[in-house]
Formats: sequence, structure tokens, C-alpha cells
Amino acid sequence: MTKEELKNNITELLPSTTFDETGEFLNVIIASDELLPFMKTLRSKSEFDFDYLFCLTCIDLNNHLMMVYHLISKTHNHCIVIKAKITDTIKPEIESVNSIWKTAELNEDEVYDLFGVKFLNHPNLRRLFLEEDWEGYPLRKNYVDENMIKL
Amino acid sequence: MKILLSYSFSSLASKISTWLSNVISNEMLLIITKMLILGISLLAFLVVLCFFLGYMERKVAAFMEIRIGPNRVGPKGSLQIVADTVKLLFKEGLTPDASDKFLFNLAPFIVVITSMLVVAPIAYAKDFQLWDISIGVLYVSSISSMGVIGILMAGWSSSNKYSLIGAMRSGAQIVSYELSIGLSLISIVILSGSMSLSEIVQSQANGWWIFKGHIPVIISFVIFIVASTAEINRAPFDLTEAEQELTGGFHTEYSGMKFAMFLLSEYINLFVVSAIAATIFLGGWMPFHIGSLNGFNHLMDYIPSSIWFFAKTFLIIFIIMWFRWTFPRLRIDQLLNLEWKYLLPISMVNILLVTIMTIMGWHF
Amino acid sequence: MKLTGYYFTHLKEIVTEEYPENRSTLKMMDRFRGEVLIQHDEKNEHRCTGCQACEIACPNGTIKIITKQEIQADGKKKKRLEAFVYHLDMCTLCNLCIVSCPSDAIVMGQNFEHSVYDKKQLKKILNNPGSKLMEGVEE
Amino acid sequence: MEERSVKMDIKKREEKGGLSFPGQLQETPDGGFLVTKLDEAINWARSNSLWPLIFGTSCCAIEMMSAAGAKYDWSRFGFEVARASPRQADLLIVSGTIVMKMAPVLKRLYDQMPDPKYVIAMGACTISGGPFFYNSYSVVKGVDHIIPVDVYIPGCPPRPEALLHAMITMQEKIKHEAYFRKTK
Amino acid sequence: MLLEQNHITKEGEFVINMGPQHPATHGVLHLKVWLDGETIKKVEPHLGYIHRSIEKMCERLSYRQFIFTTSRMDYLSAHINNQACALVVEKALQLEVPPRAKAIRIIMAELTRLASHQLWWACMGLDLGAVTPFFYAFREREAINEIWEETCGARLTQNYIVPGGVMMDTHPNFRKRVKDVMKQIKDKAHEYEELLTGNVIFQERLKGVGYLSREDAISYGCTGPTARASGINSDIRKLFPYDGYEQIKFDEVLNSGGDCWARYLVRIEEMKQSVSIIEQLIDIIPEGDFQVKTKNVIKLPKGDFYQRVETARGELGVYIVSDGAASPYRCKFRSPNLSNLSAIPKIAEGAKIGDLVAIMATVDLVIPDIDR
Repeated sequence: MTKEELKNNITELLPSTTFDETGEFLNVIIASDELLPFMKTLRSKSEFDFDYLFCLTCIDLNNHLMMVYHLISKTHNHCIVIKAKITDTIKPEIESVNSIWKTAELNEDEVYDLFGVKFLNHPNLRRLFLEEDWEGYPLRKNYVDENMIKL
Repeated sequence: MKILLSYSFSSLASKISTWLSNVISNEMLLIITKMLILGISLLAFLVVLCFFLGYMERKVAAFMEIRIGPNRVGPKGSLQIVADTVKLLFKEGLTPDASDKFLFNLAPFIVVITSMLVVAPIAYAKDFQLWDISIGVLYVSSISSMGVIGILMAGWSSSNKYSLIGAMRSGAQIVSYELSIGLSLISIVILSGSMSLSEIVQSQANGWWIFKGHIPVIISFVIFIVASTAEINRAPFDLTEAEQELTGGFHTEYSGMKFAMFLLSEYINLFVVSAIAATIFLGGWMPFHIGSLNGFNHLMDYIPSSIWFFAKTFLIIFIIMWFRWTFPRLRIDQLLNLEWKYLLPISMVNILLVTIMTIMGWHF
Repeated sequence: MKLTGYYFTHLKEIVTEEYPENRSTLKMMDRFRGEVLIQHDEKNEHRCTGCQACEIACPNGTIKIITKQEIQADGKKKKRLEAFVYHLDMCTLCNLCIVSCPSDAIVMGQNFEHSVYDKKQLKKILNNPGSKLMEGVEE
Repeated sequence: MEERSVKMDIKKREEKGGLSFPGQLQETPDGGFLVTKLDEAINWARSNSLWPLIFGTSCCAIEMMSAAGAKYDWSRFGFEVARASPRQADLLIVSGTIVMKMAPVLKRLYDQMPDPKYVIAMGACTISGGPFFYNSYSVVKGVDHIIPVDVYIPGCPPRPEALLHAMITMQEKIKHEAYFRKTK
Repeated sequence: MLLEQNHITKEGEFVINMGPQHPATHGVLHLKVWLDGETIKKVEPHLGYIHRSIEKMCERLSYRQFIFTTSRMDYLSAHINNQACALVVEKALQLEVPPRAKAIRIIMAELTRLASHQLWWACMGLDLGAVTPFFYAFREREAINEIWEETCGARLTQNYIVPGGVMMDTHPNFRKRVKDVMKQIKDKAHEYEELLTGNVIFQERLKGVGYLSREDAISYGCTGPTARASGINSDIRKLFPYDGYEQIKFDEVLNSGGDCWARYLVRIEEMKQSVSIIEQLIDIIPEGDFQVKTKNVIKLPKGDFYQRVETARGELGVYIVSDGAASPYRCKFRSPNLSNLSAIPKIAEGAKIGDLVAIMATVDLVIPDIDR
């Protein structure tokens, strides 16, 4: 499917989404509580068939966090970027997509570790890279570490 | 010159013996002195032998791997192993806190002692044998399998999971391969009609068993080499140590002196196994003769018997080293499959063949 | 077994280069990056103007340039290089400083034998004592 | 602060006129002929039989493997018996970055090695944190904060020859040790 | 009793910790393995022993500088990592790289792939207990290292790529040396066959071991040779060509076996493809500039940029969020090894300890790339 077709189909599916087409891919911006059912449809509906999650990350935009999911379909060979906005920066929470794509497990652990986003229904949420007692979430913009020497 | 070379060992031994009995009158003391001299010289011989084997292994490995190998310590690097040994001697010997200290410290000694015990009945040259026991073959196969107790002890007492797995593997492996070794030895016992190693050597005066015994003996020779490689835990059967899997297996926790003992026993075992193979299948110290070519046979006789023995032994050692530096390691279930599904049935059938051959007198 | 046997018997296939023995003949490739050096000519003059371009270009703060004010003959004050401090212990030899240098003052040296017992010796001052800026570099 | 220390360094360097031998040689008391000879023999053995621990964390480990490979072949010095178990190793080549989470493991490995043990810090990351000195929240800025280091070899990664040079430097150091004599 | 005292067996469980210092984990991966005898019940990876905060560092480095930190991620594909970063900057700036630079980049990238696979082959033998292949593979690898040293100046972390091209022109000897090395690799190919591929023990160790189905491979996000051995066409060079890969003839190596043996064959075949790519290009490197001049301080326009390349281990994605400043606002590296690692617990279930080593070897992880 081309970008336009994807856009139309998704608007049909979820009228409240907004789009951003500046980049290479079609960016779909949704609210964090709509994520899981939306993702499930993207995976299961045969005209989308996004079976491959190739990048999962998070961005700290100071006043809110943005989860970014890059998806590609191995059958149709089209890509899409889903961005889920998490407005609560103190206790951020979002549904895990581990039940749809297994690769999400470690990636979500990583985001939990570095951004502090808590994933609901995650099978084994733990700090992946840092020690369990590490304070703060280093990739947040407001992270301070007195041991870190800035250049 | 000929006399000096070929009979030096036995005549030297008898000379020392007579001199000692002249000097010392007390019979008990005489025996003790003799034993001491024997023991010390054997120990020295084994240590020097291990130095040589270690050096040989490194050089063989290096040349097979298109590199030079040790060349800086001593001439052509020949003192490399001496340096290693001295270093290990002066290294701290750690005993882990969690280990069973008595067994942990005992294990390396058991391993070394058992491998040294097997050296006794080997005939090194004509008329030169420490202990001509009438059940030589039985003695060798029974004592050599006792080494596994030491290994099990080492693995268990280390209180390290890798060691434990290594020891368990070792138990399974050695117990199974013991069978094939025994059966392939029995085929020669049947042929020669004796269990004494010296008599087995004597029975090959007119031709080595590997030539006389047709295909069945060649099969049992191959089985013996394969099984004994497994028995002494060398690659491709080095599952008990398996560096990439178990970081050293049963000797993971050993350091310094105690670790050196494991290395020592490994090389002694290598020598013993090759020596036994040379004695039983390749005629021990018997020179190579071809039927009725008398000139050739005389020429061969000029080469001292001890050189014949060591040449054969080192040939087999080289083959075992060659295995090690070529093949990847087997998996534990494949290892046991190889023994129970292939080697054991084959050697059983083989024994049958040998027996029939002996009864019918088909061998030369 | 055939292959390993082949190499065992063909010792001329050995590819080892004996390092400490071949030091006299060992020559690095001409672009090899061993360490950063300031080139000095025979009059003990270098080309470094102390512009700090390399310091800015360095991704990991390896270079520290210390300048001093010097009064020229015509009475003008000018920045001059006092010390080119180079932390070899942190340098990743990435070549970004060499590329960024506008006056080609620094080059990559070929020496790689830097082993020391004391970390402090890896902090180096690259300009020779008493060295001066070469004439005509600044124009 | 930085500037002042550097200026002092310049002064010192001018006074000394450059160093010839890296580090300082310690004077050891004479222990008589026999003890000295024994010392020499032991040091000879130790310096020629440094068994490294297989311990690589990142890029430098590849150059360490190169040094073991056929072209550089560290077995010529008797270093080829790389042990997987710290109990049997003499030399810890810290090749690659050490991060906060790895530091206790490294310390433990070092403690598990029996004496005498030696450490080579290979590459910029291990000496000072190297490229990860600034702006990084998780890298240990130099392994000498965790374990004592004998020889430093800078580079990112150093050439295999440089590693061999470091090991020869290490041998030199071992040859000047005293086993039976106590240092002052 | 001793075992109970030391908590070796707890509630009938036998857990071993492979790593962080273990020869089979190729670095500092820590695998917690639950065992039943020799059979593996469960594997849990523990990471972070080489987490160097590269993503955080990139937020403070300029676009020229951040390229060089990435060569420390997957150090065996250092050049391809650099290429990915340069490409994302070029994509954002809409820079057209001169054809000469493109050709040089591809040759270097394929040399990297070759060298990386050779190292994999060396370690593969080592892991399975055959020491000798290590030395034979390193002989060829050293030859490739010499090419890099001559042209780029370093042996492992070349740092040869800058935004807009390559840092220096190729060395005058470059063409001859590359041809010599290609000839050498082709001549010695039969040794690889003889030593490992044709060895019965070796085949027994790999065939039927560590099966990964196509569906699982997609779900776990496997990439690179690991995915291609399960029959997924995942080669970025074919799917989303970059730097002129679209003009080059080569086959995407696919194998539907899904086991360790398939992964082994895919990598061996990829080496041959790399050699053929280099041979196609080496004689027709276009003349011209090797670099476009860029501004001293590179500033990217606002927006998100994603660039993917095929490293020796699979798809590397560089995701940059720019706010228009001289350094990235957020920089994420999608590592191929992390997704391949996530499949290991699935692959290893029910295997033996010895198989785990074989699985680790065929999946070929580089740990610093996972931890970043």
C-alpha cells in the first residue's frame, strides 16, 4: 500500500489520529491508551499485515514522552511509524506490545531501563542494562549525574 | 657400538643391581634402595618426558596452524615447558572456601598416581621392563580406569557447577569407553594367548599383530586409538574440559601446583596409551621385519630396541595430537552414541572374528 | 586431517612475522595512525597557531591547547601557543583533528610502541620547549 | 587548575630533560648469590610463561585475538596457553571498556587469580575511559580505579604489535621483581 | 550435602551462569541457563555489562563526531556502522554523494562483511573445539586488515567515512592489493570446505540443532543471516538499496533450513557474494571527487530521520530526531544483535549445553552492539 492508501485506511479505522508526513515514513500519532487494540488490528488485518517490528524506542520531549514503533510488513513491504504520546512524565505507563511481536520484550525492557516507561502486562519487566538500584533514567532530558563529566 | 646402543639399558640396570647388592648386605635395605632408585629415575624420566611432550604438542600445533610456536625460551623454545612448570610451582595454590578441602587437595594426587602406576609393566626395550606382571593387560586396563575417581573427586569437591558437569561427563565417558578399550585389547590377548605384555611382545617376533592379524586386528587397533583418545580426555573427546562450554571442566578451580599435576597426568596418560598401543599392536620394541628379506631384517636389527619402541610410541602420540588439532569437539550424546551404537557392537563382532581366526589358525 | 597434515609438512607456509626481531625492517603503512605529533623543522619552528580547531573537532577532549598573549614587534597583542597538551591515553586516533587543522600543523605519527608503567606519562606536550611559530603561517 | 598543573609539568620536564626509562626502578636489597640466582630463575620462568585470561569486552579483544593469530603469534613468547578459568591465569589483559556493572565482575576475576598476577590495560577505554570519558554515565574512567595495573598500552585499539610490546615491557618488569628479597 | 550448602541445587533446579566472562559468549553476555541434566530448560539473557551510553553521548556530539563513536558499537562492522550514520546525515541534508565515494564505500563495506564473517568462521571452529580454523581464517583477515591500514590508516575502527563521502582518497596500491586479497580468498576457499564444512563431526554438531521457524524469526525481529537462514528475505541491500547497491548484481542468500547448519551455509555463501561484489566494482571505480564539501558545522533540519543498512549481522537502523541544532536531539540505534539475541531463548529451548555454544556461534552476536 502507498502512503495515501495507508492514511485513508487508518483514518477509517481510528478517526482521532493525526498524521505527520514530513519524514520518509508515514507517522501516525495516537494516544497511549489506544495503542494495543490499534496495534492488534495492524498486525491481524490482512491488508496491513505489519508482522515485523523493527524499531521500538522512546523520545523525551520535555513535557511528554513519545513511544515510537517502526513497523514493516514482510508480505506487502510497506512501512509505517506509530507514535504514542504519553503525557504523564512522572509515572509513565503504556500497554506492552509483547503479545503481538515477541521482539518487543527486550526492547521494552530497554525503554523501561533508560526512560522509566512502565509497560503493563509485560512478562518480565526489568532493568536491562543498568543495575536494579540505579537512580534515575539516563536518557531523560532532566537526568542529572554528578559523576558525568561534560565536555 | 652396537652393544652399547642396543643393550645399554638392560646391562646398565643389571650392573647397578649387582653393584648395589655388593655394597648393601641387608636384604630389606637393598630392596628399599632399589625401589627408591627406580622410583626416582622413573619420576625423572616421566617429568622429562612430559616436558618433551608438552613442547612437542605446542610445536605440532604451531606448525599445523601455520605459525612458529615457542621459539624464545632456550634453543628453539625448548625450555618453554620448563619455564611453565617452574612458574606453576611458585604460583599460589588456591583452595576455594566452599570446596571440600580434603578431597579437593587429594584429587590431583590420585589422578597423577593412577596414571603413573600404569607405566610399570611397559617394556621399554629388549629385556628392560620394570615389572613383568603376568596379567599385564588386565592390570593396565583396570588401573587406568581408576583415574576417573580422581576426576570425579576434583569436579565434585570444587563446588563449582561447571566442574560438576565436567566430572559427570567424565564419569559417563570413561566408563563407556573402557569397554571398547578392553574388548580391543582382548582380541590381541586371544591371538597371542597371553596377558603378559612381555609375552605379547615376544609373540610378535615374526611380525607385528597389525600385519599378522588381518583386518580384525586393524579394526581393533583403530577402535583402540579412538577409544583411548576418549579415555584420556583429549580433543575431539575433551568434553570434560571443554573450554568453550565449561571453562575448564573439572579443573576449573585448580591453580598452581595442583593444576600442574593434572597437566602432568594428561601427558603421562597420553604416553601410556600410546605405549600400550605400540606394545600390543605394533610389536613393542620389536624391529620391523619383512618376511625373508634377511639383509633388510639385519639392518633393522642394528637399530636399538629402545629406539624402535619410542619411535612407535611417538608415532601414535603424533597421530593423537593430529586428531586434536584438526577435529571439532563432539557433543555429549553424540559421544555416547558413538560408543554404544558403533564402537561397542563393532568390537564385539570383531572379537568373534578374531576368535574364529585364532581357532582356525588363519593368522600368520 | 589432510589439510593440517599438509601445513605440518610445508613449513614455508608459515605466515608469522616475528615482531621484536623485525623491528628494524618493520615499517608501518604511510597512513597508519599511531599518535598525534606537531611537526617541527630544524629551526625548532612549528605551524600551530593555537586556533583550537582541533580541540573543538576532537570528539573526546583529547587535545587541550593553552595559549598566551604575546606582544608583537609592532605593539599588537597576539595569541600564541604555549602548550599543546595531548592525552594519548584518551586518544582514539580518529584523524578528525588532522582533517580540521587549517594550517597543517599536526600529523599522525607512525610510532605504536607506547607501553608505559605509569599512566601520567601518556599526557604529552607536543610542542618542543622553546619552539616558535613558523613565519608566514598565519596569513 | 588544569592550566597550572600543565605549566608545572612543563617546568619539570625542562628540568629533567626528558625521561629515558618509563616508570621508576626500585632499588632492591642484595640477598647474596644464591637468593639472587633463585630470584632470577623464578623471574625468568614467570616472565616467559605468562598465561593470559580469556577476557575481552569489546574492540580490543579482536586485536588481542589477532595477536594470538598466526601472523603475530604470541605463542613465541609462551603466552599462547590462554586459560578460560581465572584460577590458572597469570595475566589479565583488560581489553575493552569496563562499565559500572562490569566493574565488580572484573574485581572478582582479579581476586580469583592466584598470585603472582599481572594486569595490562589495553586501549584507551581501559586506561581512562577513552572515547567514553566525557558525557557518559556508565563507564569506569580507568580500570586502575578498580584493580592495580602494571602496564598501560594506549591506542584504540592498539596494534597487535603494540600488545606484544606491552607484554615485553611486562616481562621486563617481572624480571626486576624480587621473590625472596623484600623490597624496602 | 555440599551442593545444597552452596546453593548449587535449589528446589531441584540447576542454574548455571554463563558469563559475563565466558569464552563462548564472545564478550560479556550473561546467560542464565536452567538445566535438567545437560538439557536446557530455559535461558534468560542478562545484559548491560558493556552499556557505554553511546546514545546519550550522541546527544552532545556534533554530526561529524557522532559517527566515530558508532564504530565501537559493532566493531566488526565498524565501517558499515559509520556508513549508516553518514547516510542519515546525507539523507537529512539531501546531499548527493559522488559516485567515486559510493563505490569506495561499497567496496569497504563488503570487505568489512568478509572480514567479519571470517572472524565468525574462526570463532565458530574455536567454539566447537577445533582450534586450527581460527588461524587459517585470521590469515585472510589480516590481509584485509592491511588494505584498511593502507587506505584508512587503522586496522579495526577505520573511521574512514565522513558526511558527504570518504575522508581520504584511496591509496595508489588499493586496487592491486584488493585484487590480491580476493585471489587469496578464492584460492583458500577449499580449505574452509575441507576443515569444517566437510567434516562429519562438525555437520553432526550443527544439523537439526537450534531450529528457528520463519514465523518465530519474524516475530522476534531477527535480521541478517539469522533471518535469511529461516527463509526471510531481509537483505536491506536488496529491499532498500543505499549507496548504489541497486546497480550491483548479487544474490540474496536464502536458506529455509532454519537450523544452525542453515545459518552456517548462509554465511559461507555470503562471503562468496561479497567477493563477487568487490570484483565487479574494483575495476570500475569512477574517477572524480571522493567527498563533497560540507559546512564546517553541520546542522540537520527539524524532523525524524531513519536510515537502515545491512551490517554483517543484519539490519542496523539509525533513528535521529533533530531539533535543528548541531547535535542530535535523540539518537537511537536499532541494533541487529539485540533482536537476534531475543530469539536465543526460543532457539535454545531443549538443546544441550554443547548446542547452546553452537547456537551462540551461528547467531554470531557482538555484545557491545546490543548494549551500546
